[in-house]
Amino acid sequence: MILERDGSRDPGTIEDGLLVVETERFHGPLDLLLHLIRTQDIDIFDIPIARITRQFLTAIEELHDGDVDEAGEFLEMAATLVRIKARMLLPGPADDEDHDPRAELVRRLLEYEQIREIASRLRSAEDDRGRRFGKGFVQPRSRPALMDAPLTVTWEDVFAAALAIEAPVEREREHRVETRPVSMREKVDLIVAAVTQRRRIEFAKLIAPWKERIHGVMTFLAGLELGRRRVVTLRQTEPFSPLWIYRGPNAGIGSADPSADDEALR
Amino acid sequence: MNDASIVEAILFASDAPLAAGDIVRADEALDEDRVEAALTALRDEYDRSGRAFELRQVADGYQLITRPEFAPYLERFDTVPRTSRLSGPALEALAIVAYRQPISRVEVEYIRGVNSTGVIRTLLDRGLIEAVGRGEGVGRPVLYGTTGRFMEHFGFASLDDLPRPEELPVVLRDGAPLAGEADAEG
Amino acid sequence: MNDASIVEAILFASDAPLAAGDIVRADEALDEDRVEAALTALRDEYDRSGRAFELRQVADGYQLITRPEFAPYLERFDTVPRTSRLSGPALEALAIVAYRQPISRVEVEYIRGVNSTGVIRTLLDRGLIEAVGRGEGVGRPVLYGTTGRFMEHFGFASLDDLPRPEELPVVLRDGAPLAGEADAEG
Repeated sequence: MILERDGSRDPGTIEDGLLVVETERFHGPLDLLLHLIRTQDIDIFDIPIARITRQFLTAIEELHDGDVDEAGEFLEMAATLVRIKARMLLPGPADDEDHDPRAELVRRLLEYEQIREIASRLRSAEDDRGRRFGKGFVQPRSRPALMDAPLTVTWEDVFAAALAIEAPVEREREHRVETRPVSMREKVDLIVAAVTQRRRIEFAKLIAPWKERIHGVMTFLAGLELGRRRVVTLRQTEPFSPLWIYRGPNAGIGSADPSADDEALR
Repeated sequence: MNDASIVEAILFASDAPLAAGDIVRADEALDEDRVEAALTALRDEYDRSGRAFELRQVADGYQLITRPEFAPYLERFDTVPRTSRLSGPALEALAIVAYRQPISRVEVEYIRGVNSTGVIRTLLDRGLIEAVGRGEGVGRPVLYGTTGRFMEHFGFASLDDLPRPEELPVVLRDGAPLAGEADAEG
Repeated sequence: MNDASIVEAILFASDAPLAAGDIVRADEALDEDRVEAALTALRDEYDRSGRAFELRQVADGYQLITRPEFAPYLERFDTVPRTSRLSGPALEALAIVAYRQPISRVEVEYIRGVNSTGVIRTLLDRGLIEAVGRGEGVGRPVLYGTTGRFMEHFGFASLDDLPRPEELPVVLRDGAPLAGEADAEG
């Protein structure tokens, strides 16, 4: 998933008005978001969240073979974008200049962009340094009598080193977890089928059969999209209480035309 | 045996940069001023006599190092050891540690937006960063900072050689360099 | 770029002796005669200008090496370590030995995920750890533990005094299984 960015290739191409992005070329969700913003000359202080979210989701839908952890980071960002989008649609006391729901994201993007710039400066410094070579052969010397040498190490130093040690099993787990790709489409069908059968269903039930987070996020995103199209209605009485999905006023409309669905889901 | 010859012998036989304070240990007669004078004399002499190597200051030490114009010849030899380049993600994490040190892994991950356990491990193994203390808060996370090896890897004589945030094309709206308020809760 | 400079750069940066036949590879324009001429010129120049190093011919070829009369300075120099601190990797290895003793090198390597021969050597040289016995299994590996000097330096009366064991990562806790044992010794 994390491959070298290669400056000589343009990682995104415009096709049929949609931005097609190979997510493998990006170091993470921030990298991808920045790319979408910068290649389209978007004002970073006034990001069209709906458009960017759509493009971002399109890009990560192509995330089929990535490992789950990596996909999770992109999906987490997708959820953040959707949350911002939702918050911008809601009128409320928080909806003013100082509380632009996009502010924290913009701050992170700019900070990340700056880091990326610094990293590229470091790369040039590394290249310059790489053209200079130190002494190759060094004469063998007698071992220093370290036993008599002063030692200023404190126990805090040693203890800090102890705390930094990570469990070796984590590092050993190099095998990749193969997961079946999870598409929004399949989650849309799942939700539509469920509310057609019984008017309402609890969100938790829909995701219960899978333990991978990606199913939860994709189901949630599918629910939001269907909610936007009023195929379903989402209800939650209070924060953290169960989320219910109800059959909506537009249920049955549009799902008859799969191509329209695909279009809407891009 | 003059000072410059002794200093030259020591730099020549060392595989790592040495500070003037280290070099004085070679002989009781030496002190840091004399070592500094010898270093200056050597630097001038290498430049004047067209040596293929030069005396370079790195971090708080000195080392002999070939001049860059010889790189095309040297790259043809297997017996000339080369340092490997860092991956893009590792450079990104290293840039964050360099500018925000001391910083925890979780903070690095928040800024990058991705898990950074692997790259931090790589940077530690290569001696480019080290644990420098522990932070406040839950779990008292280990904080990392850059090392002398970091300076050497990039050929920096001091931290002032790092590009300054204000000279970068990208700045935050209020011009604040890398605001430190990032909460690391992700 | 004259021949002598190129040859000097290569001999300086190479970690093994090179024959004239090897050195010609540096540039298509070179041939063995020109390399030999450059070598002679360098040898004379080093002698005349009183360099602390010389061009020496050994069995496999040519090498730059400090002149024997500087050996006393280098030796003196060698007896004094460059730093009174321990490197990050050495601290890590010391922490592992302290909490998991007696422990073999292979087990330390399993926990750290990297080769630890060098750091264990350093800790032995520093007198902070010592061989305390031999383990079971293939090769009956040497087991290491901390020394009296270690206790004295950090001010512990007994190993039970090692502070805050409850904060340690699981792998360092007393009795936590060292899963590496089977692999390492099998």
